[in-house]
Amino acid sequence: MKNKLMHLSNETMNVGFVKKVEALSGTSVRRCFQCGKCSAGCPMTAFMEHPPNRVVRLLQLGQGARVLAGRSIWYCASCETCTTRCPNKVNLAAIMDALRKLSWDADGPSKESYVQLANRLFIENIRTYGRQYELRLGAAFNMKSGQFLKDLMLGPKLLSRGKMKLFHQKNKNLPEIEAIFNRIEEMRKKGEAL
Amino acid sequence: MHAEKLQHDFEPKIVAFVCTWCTYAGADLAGTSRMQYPANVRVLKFPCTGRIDPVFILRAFQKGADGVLVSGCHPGDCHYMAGNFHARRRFAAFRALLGFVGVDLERLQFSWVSAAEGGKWVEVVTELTEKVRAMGPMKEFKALEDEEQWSGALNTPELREAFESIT
Amino acid sequence: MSRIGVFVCHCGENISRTVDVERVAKEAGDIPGVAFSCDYKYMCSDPGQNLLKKAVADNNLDGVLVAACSPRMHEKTFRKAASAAGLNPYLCEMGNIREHCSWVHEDREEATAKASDIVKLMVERVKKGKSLAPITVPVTKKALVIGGGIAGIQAALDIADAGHQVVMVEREPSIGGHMAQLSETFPTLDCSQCIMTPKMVDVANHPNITLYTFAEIEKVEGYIGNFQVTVRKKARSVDESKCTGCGVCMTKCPKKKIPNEFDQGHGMRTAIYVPFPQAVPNTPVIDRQNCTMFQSGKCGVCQKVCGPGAVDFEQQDTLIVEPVGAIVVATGFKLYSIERQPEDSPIQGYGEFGYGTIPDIIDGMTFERLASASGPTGGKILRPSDGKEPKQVVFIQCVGSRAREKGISYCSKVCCMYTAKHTMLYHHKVHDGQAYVFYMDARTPGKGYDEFWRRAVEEEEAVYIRGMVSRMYQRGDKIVVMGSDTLVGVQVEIEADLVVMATAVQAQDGADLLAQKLGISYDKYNFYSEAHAKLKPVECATAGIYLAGACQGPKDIPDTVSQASAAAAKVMTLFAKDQLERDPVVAKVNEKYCVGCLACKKVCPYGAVEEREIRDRQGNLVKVVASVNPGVCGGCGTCQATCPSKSVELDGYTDEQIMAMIEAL
Amino acid sequence: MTPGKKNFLNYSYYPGCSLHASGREYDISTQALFKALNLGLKEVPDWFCCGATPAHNVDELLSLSLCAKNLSLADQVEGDLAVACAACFSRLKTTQHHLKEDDTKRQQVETAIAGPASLGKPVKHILEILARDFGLARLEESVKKPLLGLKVAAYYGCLLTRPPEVPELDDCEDPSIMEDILRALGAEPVKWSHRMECCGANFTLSRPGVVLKLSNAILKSAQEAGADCIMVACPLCHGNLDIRQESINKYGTPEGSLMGNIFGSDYIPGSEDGPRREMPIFYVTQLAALAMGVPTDKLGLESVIVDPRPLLNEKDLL
Amino acid sequence: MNAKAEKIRVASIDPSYYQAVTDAIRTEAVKLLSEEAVVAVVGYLPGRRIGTAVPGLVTTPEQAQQLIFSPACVNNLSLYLTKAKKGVLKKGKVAIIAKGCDLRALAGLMGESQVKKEDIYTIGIACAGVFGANSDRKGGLTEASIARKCRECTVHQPEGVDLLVGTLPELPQLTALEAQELARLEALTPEERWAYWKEQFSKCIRCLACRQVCPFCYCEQCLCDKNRPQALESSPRPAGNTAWHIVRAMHLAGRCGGCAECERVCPMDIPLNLLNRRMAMELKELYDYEASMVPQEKGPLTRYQEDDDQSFIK
Repeated sequence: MKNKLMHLSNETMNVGFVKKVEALSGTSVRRCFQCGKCSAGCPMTAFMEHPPNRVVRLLQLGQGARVLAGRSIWYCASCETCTTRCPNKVNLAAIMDALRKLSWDADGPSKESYVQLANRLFIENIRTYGRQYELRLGAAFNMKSGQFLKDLMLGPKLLSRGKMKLFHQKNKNLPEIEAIFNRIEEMRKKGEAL
Repeated sequence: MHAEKLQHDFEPKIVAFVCTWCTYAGADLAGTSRMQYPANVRVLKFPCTGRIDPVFILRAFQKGADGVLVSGCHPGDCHYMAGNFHARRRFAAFRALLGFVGVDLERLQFSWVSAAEGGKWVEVVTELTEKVRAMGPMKEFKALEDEEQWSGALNTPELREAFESIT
Repeated sequence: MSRIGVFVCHCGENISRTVDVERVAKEAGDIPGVAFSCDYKYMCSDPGQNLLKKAVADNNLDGVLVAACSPRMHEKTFRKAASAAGLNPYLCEMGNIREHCSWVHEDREEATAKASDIVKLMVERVKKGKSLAPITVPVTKKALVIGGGIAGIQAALDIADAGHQVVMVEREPSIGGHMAQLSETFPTLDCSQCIMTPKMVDVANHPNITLYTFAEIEKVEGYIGNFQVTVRKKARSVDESKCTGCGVCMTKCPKKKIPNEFDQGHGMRTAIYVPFPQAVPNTPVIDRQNCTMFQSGKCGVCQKVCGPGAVDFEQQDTLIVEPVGAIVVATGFKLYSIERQPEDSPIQGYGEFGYGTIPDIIDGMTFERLASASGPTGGKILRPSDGKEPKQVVFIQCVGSRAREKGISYCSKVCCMYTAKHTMLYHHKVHDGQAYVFYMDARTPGKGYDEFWRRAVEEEEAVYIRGMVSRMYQRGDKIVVMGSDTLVGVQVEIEADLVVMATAVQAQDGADLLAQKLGISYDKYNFYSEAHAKLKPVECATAGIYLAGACQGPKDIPDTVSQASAAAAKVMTLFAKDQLERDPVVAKVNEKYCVGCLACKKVCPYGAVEEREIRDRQGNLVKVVASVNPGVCGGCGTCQATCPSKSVELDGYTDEQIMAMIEAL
Repeated sequence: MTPGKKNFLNYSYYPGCSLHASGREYDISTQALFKALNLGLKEVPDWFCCGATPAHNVDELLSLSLCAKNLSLADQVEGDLAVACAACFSRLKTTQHHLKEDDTKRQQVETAIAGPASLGKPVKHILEILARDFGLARLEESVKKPLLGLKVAAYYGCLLTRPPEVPELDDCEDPSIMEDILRALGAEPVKWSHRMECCGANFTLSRPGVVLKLSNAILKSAQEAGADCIMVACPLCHGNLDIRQESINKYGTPEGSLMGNIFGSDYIPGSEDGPRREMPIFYVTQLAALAMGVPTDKLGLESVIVDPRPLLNEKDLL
Repeated sequence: MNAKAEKIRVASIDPSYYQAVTDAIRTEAVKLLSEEAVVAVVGYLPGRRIGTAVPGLVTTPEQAQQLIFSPACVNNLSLYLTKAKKGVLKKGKVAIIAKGCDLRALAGLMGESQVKKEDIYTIGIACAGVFGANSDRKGGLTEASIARKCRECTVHQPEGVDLLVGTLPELPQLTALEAQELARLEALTPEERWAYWKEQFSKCIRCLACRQVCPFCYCEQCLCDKNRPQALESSPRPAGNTAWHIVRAMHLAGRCGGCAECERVCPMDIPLNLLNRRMAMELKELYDYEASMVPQEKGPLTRYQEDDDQSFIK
């Protein structure tokens, strides 16, 4: 995919996708002049097959599919270094957020999107418990991602030091949290929000 | 090929106040390019849109214009650096005022037409002419003029009463 | 009753094909005040013009309307003809029945009606027209050049060589500017001082040039041809008329450890000093902030050792008034600094590069001094922190430039070239060293420029890395440079001994204040604005003031010199006549009715409106009115549209003329 | 509490999920420190998760709505909102910033939380409260047991200062607030290079291998700079640097590689040597409370994985 | 007069407030005149009928004892520094009594170089409001008698004055009638608005009282009096009337301080301040400009910004 010939035409450039990314992230990809400062400072560049600047470049060319096919977006740590240093005020961290959302909405989970899986579970936790319940979060993630032994050694350590609780705390605002989730879903259904 | 000449019931009178450096030159370009547009427009040349006094627009309406166009250089292109910037504020205010006293602002068009935009000149003039043609004559100010002329007839009870009270 | 002549042109068939010119001429004859009307095949031809002249004479006409092509085409032609016939040229107008009528309409009836209307309108305009005489303004044939860098020097020498007097004002103790600091120049690598110092000496020796160094512009009054400039000559503490430039004072001065500005703070100087050995004038100046005598009253060694007795601790600033006719502004640039700036400053520093706290991260000008044979290291490339020869040098382009987020979005234009030059100089001096260049684009338009850059890459073995540096930090005695190569798509880390940043070119400090004194406009970066980006690139919108060099925008030496000579040519054009003549379409104030609200002054784009006091015979103030300086007025008429009582009027476009045209609609 | 007393400051308090779980010692020491400094701290009743990085990674609107709701809960308690966790701090501040700038978003959020977004309350990180509200001078005066001889690497991580327009805490590239506090406490901040590099907190669950690599670089840099320990102001940074330190120390070794293969996903083999010496990781509040003379059993020192007590004993600070 | 009963019936301003302001004005005026700090004080004197006041110029401490402040002090005194009484300023410094709305006019005049700040001494009044044009003045200032402009006044408390007198009494919340009327007109179609204004302007008798009373109509020759060229007809007929009021509103745009004196003096009750209010609203909306109580260098129509709104320009 990476080195495949790129046919450029109005049909193959998916401008609609880029517009969506821009709307979600509130930032323009056209501003980027490819200095590469984002990639230079990114702690995760080594893990990505498209370094951050190339992600923007591909978007400039309307090649959203190439971006989503790769793992780059799932390896962004949201550390905001790119956004902070960009000479053109391109909010790359927000672009990454937008790409992850669009990818997940369109394609669901994949091996590369473990992070998103963890994120989803994290959010599910909020909906169920109000606050994070780390034992369940860890366990559920390992189950769903099929890595049953991951971080197994840490569990007893944390439990013994009171850093992980076996039971969760009850939160009085749970109905309100549920309502927020529902209202957002409602708005999306009505097309009032992206 | 000549376009079929349409006959219209009403030919509006359009007055254009333009600056000499941009829009007048743009209209010249439309001419040298042999573009076609309705013959309703009468152009008055000014050095700059900054010179155009709102009173002129008012006067033009009073004197029978059905539509008025004010056009000058794009912001930043003013031959006099800032004349059009001042004009922009002046006309923004004047437009609001006319709107408030009930003038239909569709009859008053402002535009930036550069010396290179012969096409835009044609477009602006054509559009305004067609729009005003569809709206019909500008009756408001003409009606005021007409009301000034008292025929001498004592055709209302008030007039009669007033007349009799004098005599 | 007026006696207007109307001449309707056929323009071959260009007009007559769609406009019934005969009918137009006939209808024109029926307009009250029209004494003569006719049509003719080619009005602009000699017979046509003769027809006009004859008609004026025969019919005793007092105004002429030529209904033909656009006035932008032939207004001058017909006004000249009218003038030859004894009419005031401003009583001749044109009605545009070609570009605005015959060429854009096809229906003969409509076009003819419109042409008649145009004639009718324009006749009213001619009726209300006034005779106008060209405005003449006397010209003082002496020019002021502000700034003594290469731009100012070139402009001053050109004007002076043409035989005119020049006053040059330089803020620093010596002329020479930034070019005197450079080691070698691209693309020929000739020694900057070798070509610069002769010119500096020429300025000092030129009989037509008066040089004020260590001086600043205090005040500028007046207008084109007639400026009054007040120059503040700062107290030098050394009498220039007595000083022989022997330099004994400097050798004896006990304060020897003051960072030398000329060497970017890397060399040392004394408290009484000349900035550099070839300084012009070669007269020292006392840096009062650092002089023991001024700070504590004890010392005075320089005075004691000065044979001619030139040292004068009591010297005061002096103000000199110079009448000049034209001003060339050549104040140059300063370099952007990556240091931390106040939070509200529009320009921000580079925290990711350590805000200038890492000693071996230097800017390009410092590198010039390190590479210069007359510099603090005698031309050896030695890094500031420990004086060692750096073996790995990283150059970074576009530091500050093209960085919207730091507040500057423009390209500084010279950095690509001088960075390439730096890599060469480095390679020539440190044979076993390696130069790396982080660049975003290599911009090399210019004669021999791209070849020069390619030479740096191909022959001088500089490694160019296309990408920007994200962060730099000190690790041991190395500087870790974290960059990326966007062409490969990998991160790059270099442990550098020295980093040279090509920092942005910015307008000089105080450029905005000088602009306010001069009444010229400047952009948001404080670069001075030219009157027209393409056609008036050296003129300011304010008449009589011209721009040269980097004060208008980043520029290299050849461009600077070209612009300086162009500015000089503009000055010479102005000085070629004793009187300045200009179009009389200017505003005039009716002082009887003006109440001095000065709205006109507020809107005037030219600053042509002044306040004028009207006094009675006893000298009591009657009132203050606005007054338009015809030498400065540009003729836009914004003042008239703004004046509530219409007490200011633009000649050639009076309310009376315009109202008459509207009435005739 | 004595509300009438001069200079008495009251805060509402949003601890965040971690402080009630893996970062409990941060909570314990924060409470102890505020008490010692005579600062009021009242927990927002029934606050819930801010959504942290996962929420905005998945769904920005949800993230903003959760924070907005929490902000309006915080309005019930008097005083500026004190936040200890850098992630919560960043999310709450980002929400205020975005909703102030963007009317459309604000309207959407207000629909989601069925009420007005409350954006007026100042949200302050503990660091800000110590260095600005309480003040460095007063902090220095209040020290009972200066942390003399303790060389500390102050670790900021990502979210305390980035992106520049949101946290308004300090310079985004060259902050000094943590070092200033350390100096006030009598400790010696070391100059080091990785104080603002990312620890990879976002991957702690999903890709521990990433965390190992990034955190390794941080620990290594601190150790090279001669630090005895690291000070953090975020439970997530702490979690990575402390809980995973044992694995990090094995990073790059055959043992570590084997562990990675069994227990972690995508282990990236590296050649870097992990730091061999254990580095205790302190919360800013632990060190501050220690300097204020809070009894050592109230600092939650026993809860951390890398036991700091040997170091403190060595420096005679216990 | 049964003040108590009156108070109970309608919310009204406590008369002791006016007495306090009057006393403060007198004390200051006497002091200024006896110390010769000023040559005259422009203020209000009691009118011949009870419950009225007239503008007056006092030059001695004795006369100064006559100065008053009451809800009948409707006039905008800044007028007296420009037109007929302009000569006074030449004799020396003059003190002037100014309500918030008058102060905006004074500030405007300073910005237009008609009055110099150093030539005058401003005594600002914390003003609770004044009587409307045709109101019943017997019962003190009540909701029924307060001027329409005062109902939505934003400048009760003057700023930047040399001396501030009076403490504002508690002010009742009043409905903003003028804003309501503006909103009503805005909601009409252009034809309906035209009909409304045509009716209003047709009443005009061109007495030019509006011009006479306006502090900003200080031109020595008004555009409407000019006949070469004649920009607008000067006789009181519909076309000329309409043009006159449009031109006047345009000339006041960005300058009017909102004292609404034009509307007060209009014998035909044309709601002239609506035009000025509408222009002020527009300029606030477009350029964030509001008439200020402190002088500004340039008004909204004598300056510009490069990124001004131009959505109306094609």
